[in-house]
Amino acid sequence: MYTEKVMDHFMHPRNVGEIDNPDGVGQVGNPVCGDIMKMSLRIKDDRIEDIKFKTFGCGAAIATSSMVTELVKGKTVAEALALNNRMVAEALGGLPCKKMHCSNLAADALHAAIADYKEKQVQASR
Amino acid sequence: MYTEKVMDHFMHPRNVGEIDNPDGVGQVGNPVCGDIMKMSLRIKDDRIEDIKFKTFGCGAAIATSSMVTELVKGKTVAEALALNNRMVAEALGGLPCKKMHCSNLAADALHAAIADYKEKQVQASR
Amino acid sequence: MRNVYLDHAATTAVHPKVLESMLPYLQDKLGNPSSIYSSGREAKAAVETARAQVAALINAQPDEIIFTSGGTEADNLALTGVATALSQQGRHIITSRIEHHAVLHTAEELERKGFQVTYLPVDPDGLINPDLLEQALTPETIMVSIIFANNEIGTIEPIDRLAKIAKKHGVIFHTDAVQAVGNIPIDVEELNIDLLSLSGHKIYGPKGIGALYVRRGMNIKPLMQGGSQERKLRPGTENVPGIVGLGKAAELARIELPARSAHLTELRDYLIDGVLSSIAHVRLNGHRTLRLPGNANFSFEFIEGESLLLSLDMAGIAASSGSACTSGSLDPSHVLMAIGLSHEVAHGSLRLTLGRENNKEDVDYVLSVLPDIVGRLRAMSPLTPAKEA
Amino acid sequence: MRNVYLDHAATTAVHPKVLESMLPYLQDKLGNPSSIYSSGREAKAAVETARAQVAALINAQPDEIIFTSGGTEADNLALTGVATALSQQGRHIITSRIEHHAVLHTAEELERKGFQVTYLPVDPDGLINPDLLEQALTPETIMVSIIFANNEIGTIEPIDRLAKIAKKHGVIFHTDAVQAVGNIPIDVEELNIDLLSLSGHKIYGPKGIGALYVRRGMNIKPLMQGGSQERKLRPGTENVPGIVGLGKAAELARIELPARSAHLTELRDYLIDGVLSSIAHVRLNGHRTLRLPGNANFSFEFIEGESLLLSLDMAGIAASSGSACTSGSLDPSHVLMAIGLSHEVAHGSLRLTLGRENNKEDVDYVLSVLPDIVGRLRAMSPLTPAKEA
Ligand SMILES: Cc1ncc(COP(=O)(O)O)c(C=O)c1O
Ligand SMILES: Cc1ncc(COP(=O)(O)O)c(C=O)c1O
Repeated sequence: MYTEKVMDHFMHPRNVGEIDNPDGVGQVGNPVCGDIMKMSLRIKDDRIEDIKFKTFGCGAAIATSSMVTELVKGKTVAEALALNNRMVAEALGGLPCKKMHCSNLAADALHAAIADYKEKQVQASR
Repeated sequence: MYTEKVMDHFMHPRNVGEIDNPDGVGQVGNPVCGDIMKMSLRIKDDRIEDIKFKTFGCGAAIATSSMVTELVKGKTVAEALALNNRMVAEALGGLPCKKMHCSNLAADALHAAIADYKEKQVQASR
Repeated sequence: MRNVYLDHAATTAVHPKVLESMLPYLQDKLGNPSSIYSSGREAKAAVETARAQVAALINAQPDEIIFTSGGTEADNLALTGVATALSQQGRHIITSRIEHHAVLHTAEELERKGFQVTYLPVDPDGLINPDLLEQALTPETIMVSIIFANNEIGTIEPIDRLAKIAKKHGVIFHTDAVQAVGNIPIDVEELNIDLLSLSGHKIYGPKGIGALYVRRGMNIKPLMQGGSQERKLRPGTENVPGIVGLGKAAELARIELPARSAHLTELRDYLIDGVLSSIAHVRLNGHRTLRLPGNANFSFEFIEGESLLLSLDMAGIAASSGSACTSGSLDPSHVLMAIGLSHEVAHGSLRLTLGRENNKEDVDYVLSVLPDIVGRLRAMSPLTPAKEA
Repeated sequence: MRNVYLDHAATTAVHPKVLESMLPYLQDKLGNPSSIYSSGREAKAAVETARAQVAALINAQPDEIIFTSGGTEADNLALTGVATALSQQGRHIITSRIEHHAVLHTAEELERKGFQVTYLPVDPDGLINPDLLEQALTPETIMVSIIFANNEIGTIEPIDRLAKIAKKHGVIFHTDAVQAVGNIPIDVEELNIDLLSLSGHKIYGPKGIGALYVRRGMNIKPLMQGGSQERKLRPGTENVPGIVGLGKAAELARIELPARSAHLTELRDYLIDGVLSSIAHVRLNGHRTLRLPGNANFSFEFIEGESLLLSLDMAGIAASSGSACTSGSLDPSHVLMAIGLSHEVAHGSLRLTLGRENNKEDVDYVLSVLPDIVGRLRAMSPLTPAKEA
């Protein structure tokens, strides 16, 4: 059902956890649908210095979360914003059809965290 | 499907054929339904001295015809008239349900032959 | 006594390689294909392999194959499923007078539900005239269902021309190919077939499994409700061993088709020639050449089919008849009536259907016992003319 | 790695004796039971033996058993067949919210066809209150269909009381006993059951075969049209090996029932106690004692079922979940919702169903790996309270 890469990220997820005093936090999904993803970021000089996730959801949800953290760590905020869910699925060697829509939300969680970071910056600069 | 007795009468039918110059002949059934039975009789002193049959039909039709000839040979006309299809089936150790009505006409053929015999007697006595 | 099985149109023996393919799924491989753990995924993969094997036999795509419990269910699903889905577009269906009961009785049931059904007649050889189909089509027609090759008389219909006519008029074309599949080449693309029924146990596969080919994009409703197996068209836990067996049977049929067909055609012609030349008052039912490789169907005048079958059985020969007596109904086969036989002649029919295990010695054996059996029954029959008895 | 199969409610392995009984019919015994020659009659006799074996398991008469292609078809035949036959008498049907999809979706389809359906609720343990059935009955009610024991949470319904109420009101009573048959004693006479569905592959029999018990004299219409097999209630060439296998499975189930049930109950209680005592934030779904001998169903808070199944699979354990992610639908199991679980808790459900091959070591193995798996997933979950992670 899942590719080896998906299974690898599911069994050995990268960057699980929460960052203390994060620069941005984003959460998407809801328990009714069975998937919740939470990303927290530390950003320095417009780069993602650290990123961690927590996920409630199926194997695909956990693997996409893990993959997103790997893909964007060290990247600029702009580069991170360019990442979308389809690219995450591709990086994992593909996802089963029925998982493409329900569980592939990790890029959304990342974007939500970046939005939170930008909001905080605006507030701080006031 | 069939009892041993039915199969015996089917494979070794008694009294197959036609009597020359019979005292009575009866035929029942029709080709549309798939069964035709013809009985011919020689009667002497109100007794069935000889009886022969010809049958177009399934195994049950042939076996019941054969059994009827055995049951009534040597019997009086009155005794022969008392025979009915149910008794023939019983003498064969039973017939499958679906054969009870369509193929169990041998007693009817016998009765038709006896009716023919009586008619001929009435005409002869005129 | 020799035992000769000549009822392959009724059912065939499971091919040893088919059984071999099924055994693991009857023994230790027990996953439910809908489950996500390893054995479930393995079962799923086996089902998908079988789907591709069945598809390949008729040049379809794997996702166009829906597994059912047999030919009957495939026919019911095709007719009822399309009629229900398209009832807003029209309520007229065209079929033939020589369909298997699975199609015929389903069409009658649809009539009771308010559909109109035209039953095309056939000529004395059992062939449907494509012009009659052309004439029968109306703007209300939503579906045409014609048997590919008849199960009793073996006649192969001009499916290419019939399906082309349906296509020209934008009407769905279904064919009951239960007897044809595996015996003659079928290419659903080339033939413009939209739906096709097939059954495992007619092609040396297991009983209780069949398939409906459903062209992509077809609008069709399921017959049953339940789980979402088979793309929601056929609920119920998949019959994994049955499906795997059907797949293997389809693969073998595809590979062996030319050889099987040549072998059967040769035996069939030898049998037909032998019977016609050794027994008088006999007629061959069905078309002489446009017929299934393994099918021979005769009518023996003056005698009745069941007594013939019983006598053959005593001689170790398994066969079939269109006689009413064997079916438990009062009428002889509707197919034999449709080709214009009288009741008596229809009652005296005998179907001998050859299969891959049969050989020339089997046919010789039949030819050695049949004349005596027919003679014996004719001697007993009141219908036999005096000079023949 | 140890392999532990704990998904017997999804499908069971064919019992070796069942396979043994089927093999002759998959090898050389090839008759079609409708044929009159010897091998056909032999096949017919084998089918009738199986019919008696199935009947004996539920104290029915052999002629009250109709073979189908599985539990799904039996359910569809029961509901649609009775509704169609009795639609003149009334158009109201009562069922429950925790039926299998084969009943639930058929009921919904009947609603689309103009029937009214009442779906009885259940209490938090999954039990139906017979008083609610009494209240739901109207003069229009023609049929009640209640699952005997639920396939997800294992709760056994008070069928005796429910069926008695239906009988008192002269209403047909059907029960989907696919999970109950063979696991708990069932006597259709004593319980006043009119129709009962069962499936082969849930009782160590083959897939693709099931049966519907239909009380004598019942008015019911077939689902499919075709040949006149199964007293005209189920057309199609009989799946002889499947039927023979189901018969054997039923016989074994009847003989071994007390032993199987005792064995499973002991293992189940050991498993339930072990999980509840070693893992926090866990709830047992379904009634604690009125449950199938082999069923355990838990909800683990803060985690999702599919990730749990995947992790168990990596540890060699095959199980099932009511999580939406495994079914491909967006909603979690309707059964878990019906007993009042929140979406999160329903998503975190795990069903472990034991079978005859399982032993205490299997349960010990599960108990040894499950806490770590749950702990690991909880550590990853944003829903886990900080103090638990
Ligand atoms: C032409 C045709 N259609 C349909 C069927 C029904 O197939 P099954 O018996 O597998 O349901 C048969 C066989 O009996 C057949 O010969
Ligand atoms: C309670 C219940 N009813 C019906 C079914 C359907 O049975 P089958 O999959 O054999 O069609 C199942 C099993 O999936 C079940 O558990």
